[in-house]
Amino acid sequence: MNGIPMEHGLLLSVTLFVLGLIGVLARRNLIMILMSLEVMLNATGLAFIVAGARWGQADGQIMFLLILTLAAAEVGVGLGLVLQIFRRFHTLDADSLNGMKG
Amino acid sequence: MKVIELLGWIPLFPFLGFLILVLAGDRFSKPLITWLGVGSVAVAAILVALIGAEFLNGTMEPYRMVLGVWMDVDDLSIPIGFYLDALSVTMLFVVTGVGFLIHVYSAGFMASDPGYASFSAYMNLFVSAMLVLVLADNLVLLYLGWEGVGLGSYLLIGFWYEDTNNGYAARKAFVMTRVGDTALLIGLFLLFTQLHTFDIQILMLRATSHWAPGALLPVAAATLLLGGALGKSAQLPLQSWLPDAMAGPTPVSALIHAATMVTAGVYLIARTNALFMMAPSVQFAVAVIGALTLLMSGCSALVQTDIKRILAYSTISQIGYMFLALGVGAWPSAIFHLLTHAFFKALLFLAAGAVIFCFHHEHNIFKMGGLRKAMPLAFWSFLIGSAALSALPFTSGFYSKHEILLAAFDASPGLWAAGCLGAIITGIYCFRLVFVVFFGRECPVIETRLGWQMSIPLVLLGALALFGGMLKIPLDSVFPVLFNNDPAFDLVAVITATAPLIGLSIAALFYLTGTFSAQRLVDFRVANQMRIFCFNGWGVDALYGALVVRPFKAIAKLNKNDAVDRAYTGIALLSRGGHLMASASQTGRIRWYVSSMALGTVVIIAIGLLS
Amino acid sequence: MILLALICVLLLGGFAAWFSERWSPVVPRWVAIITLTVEVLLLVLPCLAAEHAGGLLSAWFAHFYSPWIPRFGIGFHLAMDGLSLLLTAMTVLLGFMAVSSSWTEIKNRQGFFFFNLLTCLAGTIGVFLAVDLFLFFFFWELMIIPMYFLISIWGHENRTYAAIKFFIFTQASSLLLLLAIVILVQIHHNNSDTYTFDYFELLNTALDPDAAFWLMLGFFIAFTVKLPAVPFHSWLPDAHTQAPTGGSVILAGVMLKTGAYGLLRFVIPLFPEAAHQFAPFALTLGTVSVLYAAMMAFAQSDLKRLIAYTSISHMGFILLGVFSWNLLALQGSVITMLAHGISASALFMIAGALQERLHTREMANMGGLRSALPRLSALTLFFAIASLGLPGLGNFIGEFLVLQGAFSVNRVLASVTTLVLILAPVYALILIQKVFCGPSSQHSFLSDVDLREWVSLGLLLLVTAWLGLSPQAVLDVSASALKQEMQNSVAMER
Amino acid sequence: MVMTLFYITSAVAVFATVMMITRLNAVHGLLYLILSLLAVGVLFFLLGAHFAAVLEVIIYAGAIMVLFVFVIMMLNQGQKTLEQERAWLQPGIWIGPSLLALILFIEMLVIVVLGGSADTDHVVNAKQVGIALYGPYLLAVELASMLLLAGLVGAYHLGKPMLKTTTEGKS
Amino acid sequence: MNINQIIALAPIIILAATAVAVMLSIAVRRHFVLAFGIAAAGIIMSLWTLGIAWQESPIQATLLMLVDAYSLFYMALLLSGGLAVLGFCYDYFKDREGEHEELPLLLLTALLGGSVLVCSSHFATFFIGLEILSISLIVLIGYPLNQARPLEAAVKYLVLSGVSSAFLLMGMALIYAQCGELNFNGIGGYITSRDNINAMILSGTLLIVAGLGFKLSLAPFHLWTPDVYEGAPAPVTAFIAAVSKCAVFALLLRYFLSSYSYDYTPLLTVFSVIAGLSILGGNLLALLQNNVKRLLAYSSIAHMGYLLVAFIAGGSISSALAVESVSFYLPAYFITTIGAFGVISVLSTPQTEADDIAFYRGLFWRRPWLAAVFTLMLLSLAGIPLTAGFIGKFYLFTSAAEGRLWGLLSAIIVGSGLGLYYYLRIIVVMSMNAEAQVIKPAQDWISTATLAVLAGLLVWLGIYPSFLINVIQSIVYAME
Repeated sequence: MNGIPMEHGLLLSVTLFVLGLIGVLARRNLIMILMSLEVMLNATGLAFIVAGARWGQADGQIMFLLILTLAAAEVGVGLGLVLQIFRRFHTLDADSLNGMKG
Repeated sequence: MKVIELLGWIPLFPFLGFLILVLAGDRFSKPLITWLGVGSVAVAAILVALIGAEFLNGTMEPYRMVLGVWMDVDDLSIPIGFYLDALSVTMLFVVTGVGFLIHVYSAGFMASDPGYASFSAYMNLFVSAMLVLVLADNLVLLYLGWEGVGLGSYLLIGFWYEDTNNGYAARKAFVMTRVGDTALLIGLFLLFTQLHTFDIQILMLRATSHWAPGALLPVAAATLLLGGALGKSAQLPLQSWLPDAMAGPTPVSALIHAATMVTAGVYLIARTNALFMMAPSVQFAVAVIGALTLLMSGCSALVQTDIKRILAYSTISQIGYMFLALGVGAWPSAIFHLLTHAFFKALLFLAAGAVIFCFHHEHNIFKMGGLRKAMPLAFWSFLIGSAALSALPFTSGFYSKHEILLAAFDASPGLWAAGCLGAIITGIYCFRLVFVVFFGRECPVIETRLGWQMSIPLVLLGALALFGGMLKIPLDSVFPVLFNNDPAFDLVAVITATAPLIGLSIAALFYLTGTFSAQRLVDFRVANQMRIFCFNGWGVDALYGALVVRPFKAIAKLNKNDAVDRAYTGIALLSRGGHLMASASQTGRIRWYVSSMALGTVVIIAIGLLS
Repeated sequence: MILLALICVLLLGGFAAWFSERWSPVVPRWVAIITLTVEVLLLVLPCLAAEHAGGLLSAWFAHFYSPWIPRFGIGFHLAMDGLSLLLTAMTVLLGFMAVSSSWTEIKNRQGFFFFNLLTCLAGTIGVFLAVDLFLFFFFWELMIIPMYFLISIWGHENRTYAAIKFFIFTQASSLLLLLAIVILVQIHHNNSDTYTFDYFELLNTALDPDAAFWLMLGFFIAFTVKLPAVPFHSWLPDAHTQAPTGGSVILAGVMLKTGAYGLLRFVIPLFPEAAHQFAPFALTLGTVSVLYAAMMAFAQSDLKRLIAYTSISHMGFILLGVFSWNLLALQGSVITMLAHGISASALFMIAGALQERLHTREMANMGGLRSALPRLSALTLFFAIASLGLPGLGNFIGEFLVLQGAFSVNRVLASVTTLVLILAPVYALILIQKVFCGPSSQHSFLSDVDLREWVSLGLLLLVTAWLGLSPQAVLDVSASALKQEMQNSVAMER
Repeated sequence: MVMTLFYITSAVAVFATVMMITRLNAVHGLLYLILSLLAVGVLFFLLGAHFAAVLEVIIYAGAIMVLFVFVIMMLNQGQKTLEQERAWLQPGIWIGPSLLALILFIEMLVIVVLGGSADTDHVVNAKQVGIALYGPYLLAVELASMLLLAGLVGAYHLGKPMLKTTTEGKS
Repeated sequence: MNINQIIALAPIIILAATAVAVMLSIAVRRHFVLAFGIAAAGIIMSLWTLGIAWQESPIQATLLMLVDAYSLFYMALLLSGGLAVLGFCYDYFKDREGEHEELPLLLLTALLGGSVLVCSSHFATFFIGLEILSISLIVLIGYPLNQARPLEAAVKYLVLSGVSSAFLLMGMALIYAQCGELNFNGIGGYITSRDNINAMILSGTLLIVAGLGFKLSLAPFHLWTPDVYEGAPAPVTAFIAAVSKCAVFALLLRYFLSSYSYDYTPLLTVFSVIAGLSILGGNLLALLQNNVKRLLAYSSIAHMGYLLVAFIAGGSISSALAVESVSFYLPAYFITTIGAFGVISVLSTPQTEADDIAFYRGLFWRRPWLAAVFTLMLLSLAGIPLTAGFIGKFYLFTSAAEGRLWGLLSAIIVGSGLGLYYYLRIIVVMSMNAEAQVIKPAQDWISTATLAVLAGLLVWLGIYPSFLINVIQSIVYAME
């Protein structure tokens, strides 16, 4: 039906992955970090879909489903944590969370 | 049972005396201590007399007695064995005889000292060790005695331990002689490695049969043994401990540093004469060292003011004569001189001790004077001793020294000349001492009465010093007879005999009649510097200080905290630095942590792809 | 069984001492004494048995074997020959001394102290008896822990540093040992397809020269650190200085000997060719240790530190002796082990006695003690001259034999080593001088040696003199063992 | 046609993601993220994964993002936050992460290119997915439920209001 | 799914069911003891069913899971560890305010995740098990909501674990894209069928390694470790340090063995670098650390490095010995770590976490038994005889020497030398004299009993390791 080369799909996935990584590294706002993390996870999902499409198997999509589950669980827990953090520290600055070091 | 089988008891008695005294001495009363200390030596002396008589009257066959096994490993077998021949008999007489007299003397001299018990014990230890030394049939046992006398000497020099200087002198004596001992020990190793035995007689036989004369090995072995002898006998260049050793009580100086221990080196060389004859160059070196030493220390004795130091330098000088004798192959003469020297030097020391005793430990001769009348016994003893020492004709010293000098002339006129010069110098310092102390201005004497313990030995030794020259020791059975000369060279004999008289006259001109004044000589700058140079023992101590002692101390102090440890501290510091650096990476920041993960991933992928 | 009992009795005694603290702080020491007495009886028994069964002359006269970790062929294998008998006997003797010197010095937690002391002895005896390399290593490590506690709990002012340094040095080096053992076993496994850690099996492992060299080095470093030889010695002065007297006695008297024992028992028999190749270097190291440590000893002002450095110096002789590998040198090493163990322990006990009385180890603060402590000073003098190698005392026999043996192997090094005879009086007499001589000080109220000190030091004195005057008995006991070792490694001989 | 669509959508996804990570305002970022997710959903469709595409839109872009919206609104960050973000996002801060990411990207590029070329013209429809899901992957589904349970309980616990008496710990 | 498979999976099913049961019990009535009781009962039951599952093993339960002796062994380990941690948690939380009933539930799910991991033979279970574990752990770390540090730690763990999951998934995707298989054996088939090293598979595996490296806290993915260890409540730290790492490592080994990834030598190079860095870095970091929890965190980095050495050796020696070494080292490490953190947990009070080294001053004289147990644990970490750690180290040396990994061996030796220093420091501090401090009286019977059992095991394994060795050998035998 289509002729999208696998490597192009993978490259897109890698691009998104890397952009997500940049987001995690560069942003200090915890919510933005979580969002960037979602981008990374989503990118891996895309990679699985691309791979699944190459082999014509359902496994790729199932892996995507599992990633989706993970994303949901992680966002749930993560946002709960963000709320607690904001209540306690009154900031979302990831860098200010350095009470333990050394 | 023959008396000779009691040989093993000779060193044992003094040793038992030592043990008893050292273990329980401080609980005994003074007389008991005296009886134990003197008695044990006396028993030994009696045994020596009996055995000696039996031996000398017998066939004079060397007698060997093995008491037990000391060590027996592999091919190394060291028995506790004693060997009796004319040489050891002579030495036994000296050690026990003179030792006994000095013991008696010290019973008076040291009676009031609180440490009398330990003093007696140490003396006994010394005598016992010396007896082992002379009786040993193998070199290791000899070394045991050798070190034992060193220990005894250390203990006795430092006997008055409250004065730090005495401790220093004692340590100096021990360490310096140890330098020689070390050479001796290495020599022992060399001998055993090559000849596979320590037994002296077998060793000498094997040395002559296995080695060629003048070859490297005998030369090396003889050199090493010589090193040991130099240390113990205070010969150049290891002589400087002896004057300092005078810090000990005077009987100690008499016994150890005049009569017995310092002659151990002579005994060793005489004992191993076969080896030295295999190494003519070394033997010649012995003679040269003897000659040099006798001159140098004679000069030093000239300028000393401490009565005991004068005698100490004279001892060095006299042993120099013995070395000279050994070096020229006049073995019996060396031992003969050893014998007579033991008499007159012990006598001199004991007389000096009496003087010092009476002056309450005053040593400076220029603070004495005119003692001739106050202390006749001391004066006569001193006079006889000095005469013998400077070898005035018909004293004991004359016979022995005369033989040596004639033999030296045989070997080399140069050596003979040195010996004669030495004899002149000896005459000067001997009589300088006599004239200064016993003639001239009379000094107030504090205490002149000598107990019988001190008088009797003086008398007996005086007799020996005077007539000891008549003793004929049958040493020919021990030593190879090399030359057999009647005094053919009359001129030489005359010069040799008159040399001490010249010295005597010079001393008289300076110190008795006052014709010349030493003070005036000192006014010359060169002369004064020479005086100081000689006074300090030719700067040997200073040289050692600069070359060895001070560098060693400096390095030791510098390295007190151990440079090697610093290396480990370095490792510790390195780890600490690593820790601090690594710790700095733990910033506590999430984004930094993510970066490290990302970086790590990048790196491991790179490694994976590139490898 | 007796061999096992030798170890177990000490361990049980240790626990008993620990628990007996509940009743009274005095009980643990008596428990320790009783334990050691039992130990003596146990030690006499195998001798008698051996006498009965063919004499001490057969090389190995007692065995105990029980499988332990069959997966790797590891067995609980103990055996005793003359060498281990001598060292075990010395361990027990010095155990008494350690207890004696801790009698009044240890004032808190006596139970735990004696527990550590006895377990330390148990570990050491285990080391001397184990003939399974794994078991050997097990005990090797085991003896360190109680010693570590002895130093770190009951030590002096700088104990933490010293204890940690001691532990790290010995442990880090023993890792090399473990590694070498493992590799050796693997090579044996590759050759014969069986895993075994048994000493007797491994003796005949065929090794290629390179491997043998590196393995030998692993063993060598571990043992020379323990010995210790320069440059691995720097833990020892600290450990000795800071340890309580009992600890110093064990450390100097017994524990250092484990290193020497290891060299003798394992390094050369297992790797004769490599050891031969390595011998010049090892001999040099021995010489350097002897001289360097003697010089260091002279520089010290702390009494225990001085004695510690003399230990290093004496241990250098053992290195020299072992790597000379002839019967003379080996016998010399054995005697040195015993004689040094005794004289150094005695000196440490004296240092402890002085410290107990004066509360200082600094020699500058002493001086003139001879009038106050005449007996102690006489005893010190005796052990000082023993340690400077005076003939007639034990140390001389050892050093003499070592040097004589070494001389036939390497003249230059042996001669250079002999120079220590000059340095030894320098440090030994300065000790006497600084502590006992000089003007009488204000310490006149000090009490001289009491009965306990008399008995223990007197015993050591007798042993030292006996070793020096009649070493033949000891030489006979060790001879067969040493000959056995030499047969196992003919290649080491030239 | 499909190819063209693919590239255009890809461009949209990349653009949206770039915008998302650079927005100062979290809500703007979130909107871009949704855009990106939608674009990826389209890509899924193009790749023949219709079921996944639907889930992407409904769950990812729908449900999960709503959570973010909730939280952002709960925290109610205003103008102050914007300024803070501006202060945080100095241009320099991008350099390091971008470099790192660039290297990673290049590495991945190499890897993907080295992996060789392959086509992806397989449609895997929902039925196939369903069969696989409840066949061989049954356990995975069950485990996913446990994952969600853990997430649920966790979110519930973490969402609890703070206790009144708080101890600050030691920091 | 047939009945045999279900029986084989019974332990896991029971864990899941217990989790649900706890949830239901919470829904009905919040009761601290009840919740813990149910959880404990569930774990014990699960442990008991391991025996039943053993009869069915080895069995492939669908494509996703493989229940064999190996996985059952590790499951038993994890479950026992979980039980111990549950005990510590009980004492740790019983006096604290707040609602703690979710805690056993989350512990159960975490254990479930771990059990799935050790059974997994497929990327799906690999991934999902890991995530169940991670999500549970995030919440467990941040569980005490009234303190700052746990929250901070939880956030750190959340973000980093998210990133690492992303790496992991990317790696899996790459592998899948290349070989079309998600099953370990399938991947192994692909790898063995081709001679050349495939870049995509290699990099995929490397990304997986990065993801797992985070979980195992291997350098350079280790930076989170000390912070999380410090922040998390002590029992939870024990869980992270022991259970989670053990499960992940078991999985890593299983994956490498069944997918024949050992054939990819560049991987071993990478592992060597990681191992060396971890050993040196971990030990250096711990060197002067004054916080005991952080110190143990750093030491765990080093220990994972050691373990990795045995793992790397698997590339050149018989896999049997490598598995044996790892399988001995892990239980030894497991007991030790749980014990050490158990002691910290027992000493902690609701007011203070016992993590400052000053707190341990004189512990020997205040709480001798506790101090003795802690000393034992530290000695075991240092690898001193009489403890299981020594036998573990012995195994390590054996396999590394057999594999001729000289470089890594020297790293181990250097690292151990450094390690001794900081372990000893704690022991020294404990043996120092200290004025009596007011401390929590010993009333934590469950924890105390657990510690006693752990210490006993440690010594037993140290003196008589043959038992465990035999068990492990039978496992290895069963695997082949």
